[in-house]
Amino acid sequence: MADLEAFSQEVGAWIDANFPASLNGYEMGLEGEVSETQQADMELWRERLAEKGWGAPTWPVEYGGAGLTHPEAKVIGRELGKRGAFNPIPMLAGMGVTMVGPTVLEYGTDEQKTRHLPGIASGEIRWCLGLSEPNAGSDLASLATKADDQGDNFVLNGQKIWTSGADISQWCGALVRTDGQAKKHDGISFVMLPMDQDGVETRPIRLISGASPFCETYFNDAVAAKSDLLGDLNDGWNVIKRLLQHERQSQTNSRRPEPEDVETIQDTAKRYVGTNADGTLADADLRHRLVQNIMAQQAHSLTISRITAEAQGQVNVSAAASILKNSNTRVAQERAELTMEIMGTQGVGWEGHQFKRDELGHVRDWLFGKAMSIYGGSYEVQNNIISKNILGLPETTQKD
Amino acid sequence: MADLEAFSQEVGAWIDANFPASLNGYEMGLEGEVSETQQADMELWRERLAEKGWGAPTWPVEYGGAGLTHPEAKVIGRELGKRGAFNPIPMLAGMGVTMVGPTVLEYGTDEQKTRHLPGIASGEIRWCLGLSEPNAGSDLASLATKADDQGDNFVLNGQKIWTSGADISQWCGALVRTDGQAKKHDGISFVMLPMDQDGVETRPIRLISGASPFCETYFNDAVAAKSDLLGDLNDGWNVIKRLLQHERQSQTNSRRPEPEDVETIQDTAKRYVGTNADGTLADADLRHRLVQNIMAQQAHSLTISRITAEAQGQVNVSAAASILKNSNTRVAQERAELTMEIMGTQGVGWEGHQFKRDELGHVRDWLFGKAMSIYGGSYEVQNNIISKNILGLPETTQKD
Amino acid sequence: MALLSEEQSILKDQAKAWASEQAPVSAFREMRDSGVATGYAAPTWESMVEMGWTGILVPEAYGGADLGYLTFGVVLEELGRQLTASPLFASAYVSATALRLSTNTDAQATLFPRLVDGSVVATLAVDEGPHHNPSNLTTTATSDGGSITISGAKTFVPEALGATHFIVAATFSGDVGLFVVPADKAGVSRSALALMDSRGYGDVTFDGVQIDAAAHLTPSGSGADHLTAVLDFARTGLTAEMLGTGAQAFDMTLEYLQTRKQFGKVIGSFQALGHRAAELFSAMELARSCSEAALQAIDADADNVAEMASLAKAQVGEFLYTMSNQLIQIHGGIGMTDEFDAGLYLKRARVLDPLYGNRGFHRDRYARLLGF
Amino acid sequence: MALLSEEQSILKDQAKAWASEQAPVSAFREMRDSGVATGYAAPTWESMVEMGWTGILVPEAYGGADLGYLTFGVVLEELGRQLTASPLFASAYVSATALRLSTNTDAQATLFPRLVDGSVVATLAVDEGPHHNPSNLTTTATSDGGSITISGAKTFVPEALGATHFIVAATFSGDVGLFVVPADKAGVSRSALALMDSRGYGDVTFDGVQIDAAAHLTPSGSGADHLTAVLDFARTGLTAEMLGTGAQAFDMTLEYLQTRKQFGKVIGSFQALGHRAAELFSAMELARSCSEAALQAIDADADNVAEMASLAKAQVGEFLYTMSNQLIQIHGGIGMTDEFDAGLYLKRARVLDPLYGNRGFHRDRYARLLGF
Repeated sequence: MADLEAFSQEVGAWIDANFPASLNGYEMGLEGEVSETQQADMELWRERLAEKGWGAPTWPVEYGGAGLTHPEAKVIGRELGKRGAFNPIPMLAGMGVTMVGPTVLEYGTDEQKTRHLPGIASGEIRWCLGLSEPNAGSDLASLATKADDQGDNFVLNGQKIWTSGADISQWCGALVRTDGQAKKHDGISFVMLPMDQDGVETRPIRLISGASPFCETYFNDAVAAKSDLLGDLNDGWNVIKRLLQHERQSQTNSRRPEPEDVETIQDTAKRYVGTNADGTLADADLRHRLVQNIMAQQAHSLTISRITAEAQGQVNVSAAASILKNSNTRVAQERAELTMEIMGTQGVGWEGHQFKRDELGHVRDWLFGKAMSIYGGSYEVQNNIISKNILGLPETTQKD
Repeated sequence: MADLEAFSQEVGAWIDANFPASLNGYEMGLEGEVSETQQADMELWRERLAEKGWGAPTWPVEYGGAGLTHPEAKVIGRELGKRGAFNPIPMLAGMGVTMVGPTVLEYGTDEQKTRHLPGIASGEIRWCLGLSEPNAGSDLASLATKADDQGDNFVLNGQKIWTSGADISQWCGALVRTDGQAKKHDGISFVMLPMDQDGVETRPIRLISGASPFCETYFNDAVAAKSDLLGDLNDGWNVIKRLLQHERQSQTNSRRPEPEDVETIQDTAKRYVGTNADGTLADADLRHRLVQNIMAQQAHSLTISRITAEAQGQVNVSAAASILKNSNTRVAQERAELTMEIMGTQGVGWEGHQFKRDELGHVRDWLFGKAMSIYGGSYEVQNNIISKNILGLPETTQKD
Repeated sequence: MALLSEEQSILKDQAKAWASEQAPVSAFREMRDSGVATGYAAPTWESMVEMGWTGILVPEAYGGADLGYLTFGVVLEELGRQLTASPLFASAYVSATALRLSTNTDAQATLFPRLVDGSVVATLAVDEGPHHNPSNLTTTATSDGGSITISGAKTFVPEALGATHFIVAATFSGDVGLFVVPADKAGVSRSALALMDSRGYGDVTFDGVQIDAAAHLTPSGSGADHLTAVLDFARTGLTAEMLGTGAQAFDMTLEYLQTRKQFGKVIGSFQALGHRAAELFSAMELARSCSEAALQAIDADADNVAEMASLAKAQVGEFLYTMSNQLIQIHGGIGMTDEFDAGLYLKRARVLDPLYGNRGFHRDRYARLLGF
Repeated sequence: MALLSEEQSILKDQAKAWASEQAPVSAFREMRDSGVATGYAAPTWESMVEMGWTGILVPEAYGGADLGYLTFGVVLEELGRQLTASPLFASAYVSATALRLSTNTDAQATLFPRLVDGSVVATLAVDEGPHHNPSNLTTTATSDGGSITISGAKTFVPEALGATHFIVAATFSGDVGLFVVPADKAGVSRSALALMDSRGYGDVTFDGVQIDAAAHLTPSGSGADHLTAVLDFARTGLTAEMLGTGAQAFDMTLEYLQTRKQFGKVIGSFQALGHRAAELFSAMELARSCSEAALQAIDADADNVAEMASLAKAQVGEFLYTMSNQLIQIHGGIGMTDEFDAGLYLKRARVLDPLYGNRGFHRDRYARLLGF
């Protein structure tokens, strides 16, 4: 602990000295004006962080990391947060820092690590993932994109969907079928390929909520070098299972605590709906449903705390992940519906001057939030997992 | 219509002349004091009705019925109801009038009809049904009670459960396995046997709600004459499917409209919970759930009316029966829970002077009502039926 | 469906065929993407007028067919299935109802024929804030003997952009009144209100608008009762459209369950989804009974129209709420794309919920009507 | 489970082993069928005293172990699993809490040691009608200087038949007070209240009962606050027992799903039932978090004990409500028989719901505490 404290001070001092003042209060990922100074400072800040290896601080120094422990990495996050600073590299690297990198560290050859990891850790190379296909949604293993062995290369043909950021990424990790004769889980491999080639075409997907980072990605004789096969040939299913665990891990860790100055839903309700003389919400029917949602939200938060405590600080997501994902989905989707109901006709606007920015934003969030129960293992798939893996009930309808 | 009106008057006049005055206001099936006069009059009334063939008015005259049409039979029911009179025979005959009789009419030989139907139509012979077994609940066809062919007789061994009224019935219709080698639906037969024999033992079942009409029935070398095989040998599954349709039909028809002077649940709520100054229920949370239940009850009633009207008065239960059964179950079970909550601690009593008769009665009804979603095709089985038979979705998990 | 008369059956078939061929959801999408200001395609509306649907509720004496509310519901259901956008409901149903229930025979004589021939497109302007609250109107109508002055601001006015006349609910000498205000009167201004279902809603402001006293639709009797009845009839009609929208969402979902394969099986063979479909179907059947019974109650001049309207709006609303969410959920990723129609149904569902009072409003009202 | 200390883990194992071997649900059934007047078996209670459970909340100075509320919750959960009947909760938890939170050190010195050794069995008497309503008490305590007179009628008093002392909530000079009244005082009368969970509830009447002024547990400070705190601690402890009852119901159901065959398969392989089990398990985990966090809030002397108590009572109550119904439903016919244990769990669940406020009461209270 004493060491960590010393480390905290060291980190804090470095941030104070290096975080560009122009980026104070800047929020990554939000729209808005960015000045030229800010843009230049952002690049400067990225370089400084990358130099320290703090883009992916737990990775080995030789691959662009800082070789730090997880508690030390947490210190960096905390010290950044304290100062309103941030680490832009995980976002710039797309799926690189959170998912591809850790999997390459585990399954990659030394040569692959040397070639791919530093670009991720510095935030210079953005990665996307080509996993789902139009006819392989929850049943990922039924994917049809073929990779033909052509000497030094695989040649890929097929269509991927929901490839987030495909249109702006430099590299892609793709799940492909390398053996059409084997059982469906046994003929899959994980390859890596550059996006800037003739055989790759991307098309952004418009969602019910509007523009989105998702794309359809078409492979027409796209080329992946055999030296970019990750893991063994036809062992891609194990690679992807591990990669998806990293995804869940990152989802659990990336929860940003709600800022305290955000209006509570009950205060929003009082503002739009009004109160009775005794201070209770004027709409008793709404109040009944609202309190249930708030209680469910509390129960969810307390469960995260409990599971973290039980694991003595080591978040073991695998056991509880499905319960928490579904509980989070239920709470958030219901909350979005309630907020819409609270806002009344102000809550169903699409555009225009009559609506406040947060009202319009809420409509888009509500719509986009419908995906929470679909992506990353649908609500139903999570219940299959709980039923089978946690409760030990036989599953007649699904292979894993 | 003119004919029916004339018939109504005729029926009314007969009832006026023959319904014993001492039975006015008497309610069958309710506990309470019965005077000797009433008991004698009850027997007299049963005899008079039986003589007219009105115990089972649509059955042929030769088998104890009156050969009437269904609309005419309804007239009798209505005219009885108008006068506070009633028809005791269906209750006295147990499963005879509603289920066994119609099935015998359809599948029985002339000899079987002559031998069994008149006793049912007169209310002198009570029937029970031996269908379910401890290891064959929703999956009725997996029944294990064996019937061995021994010349003129079958000899039965096995255990039945939920045989309603077995301890007070004279005859039993039982589903038995007559071919252990055939596929499970193909080795079943329907036999009829007298209950008063050494090989039959009955044991009443105590339910969570207290005493019940249900029994466990044990066959230890019980004898059923081959002349009492109903339908063909090993064709019992078709016989029972028909019989269960009669059951559903009778459940739909026997709905007694709620007397208008029964307190509504909202008035009960106001009495126990109190009201605000504006007349709304003091407990807003309860009110929200209560109004939903009342609305669901309304929707259910309106659906019965609509389906009846669509069928132009001919209730075709098969299509809508599963929807209505589940809807009825949901509404009734929720209503019972709400009533319990409304009564507070007065609603959780088991016995004793502190509780009113209706409070204690409600507890038993609430408990007994838990069976609504289990018997006669469980809630889950009804959803299987809707999914498969109405919506045409493939059923991977169940044979019919 | 309720037992339909032959006439109703024919109209249903006509509406179904016309809507799915001439005004299907793809036409609505096209209209949305092209940004038509009125929120509907003119030819769609002209066809409806031609088919005589604008006269379904208008007495024969004024050129209508007087076929009743259940009949109109049959048409609305088919339009709801295809998300067909038009002022039919606002003008030929809600506004025609306001006229039918009016004691002002002069206004009837003037307006009914023009509602039928489509030269008048009228719409009811009642809401003033984010929540339906017709018993607390702030818009005022004041009389100076000869003429009436209307002042106030209305919002969430359906078809406000294409309307030629507004039927404005306003307080009036201690009561409430409904007033017919031509859209081109001095002092009337309107602006588009772009809701997510892409129709022609608007905000409408009445700035000391002078109208003739003859424009008052309830010169005698209780104006508040008049407004309540108009709203109850409107709520009931709306449930027919909502039911159609939900029924189409159900049919789309059922077809997907029957054809989409995952893990080597059509997904409808997974019992959890099969049971969910069974629950949705049951909910739809129960909701349908409420909607149709409410329409029949109006036609039968029953005394429980208010209860039935609230019952139907709450129950159909609850079904549509659940169904529209499951439409997306069961379709999975494809349901999230704008290219697929599911989102259009979901968005429409959430805008129709608050119109004339949301589920909670009607549950509360129903309880009050039942005395608790 | 929350992260337990070694001490807590040992106690949990001890409680689990003892309850399942010495006081299992079959023992409760036997007690029920034999009609023991007090509603519990004396040897059960004696064992608990012997094991020191009566001292878990009692300060060491008075012969207790002062192990805290989470620790007591660990024991209550195991007792809830077996439906073990005893006055442990009423006396060693609720009454001990009333004493702990009291400013009356004389009463503490007198009563704490006797609570520990089991010679005093105390119980809180608060409810007066069919619904929990502690802010509107009609029982009165009046002082004439030297002594205090208690008058009023209490109902739904747990363990009333076996109690030696009642802790009576009554109005007292513009405030509320808690008063220790020996059961054998003149003017105290009690009668059995036979609820469906077959415990020793009673109605208790206080007819001008004279007690010493020293029996007043809140001679200083706010008596109403004292009562509220005692109730919140009681509610929280109750959720531990309810959670145990629900957890056992879940385990019974899961075992049945894993072993009962229908249509040639264990029924847990039917996806609809598998998903239902998943939902129930999730609900249990979420409810557990609320219950344990509420107990920890008490131990940490947190300022949100009231919110946490209402959250836990509502959430655990909702889980137990659903779980007890599904216990019967999934067991089917066998679940309906009195011979099987499911009914005992269902009945217990429905009696614990109204105790110290039902789900609706606590949802409403939680909303008020959050200011809406």
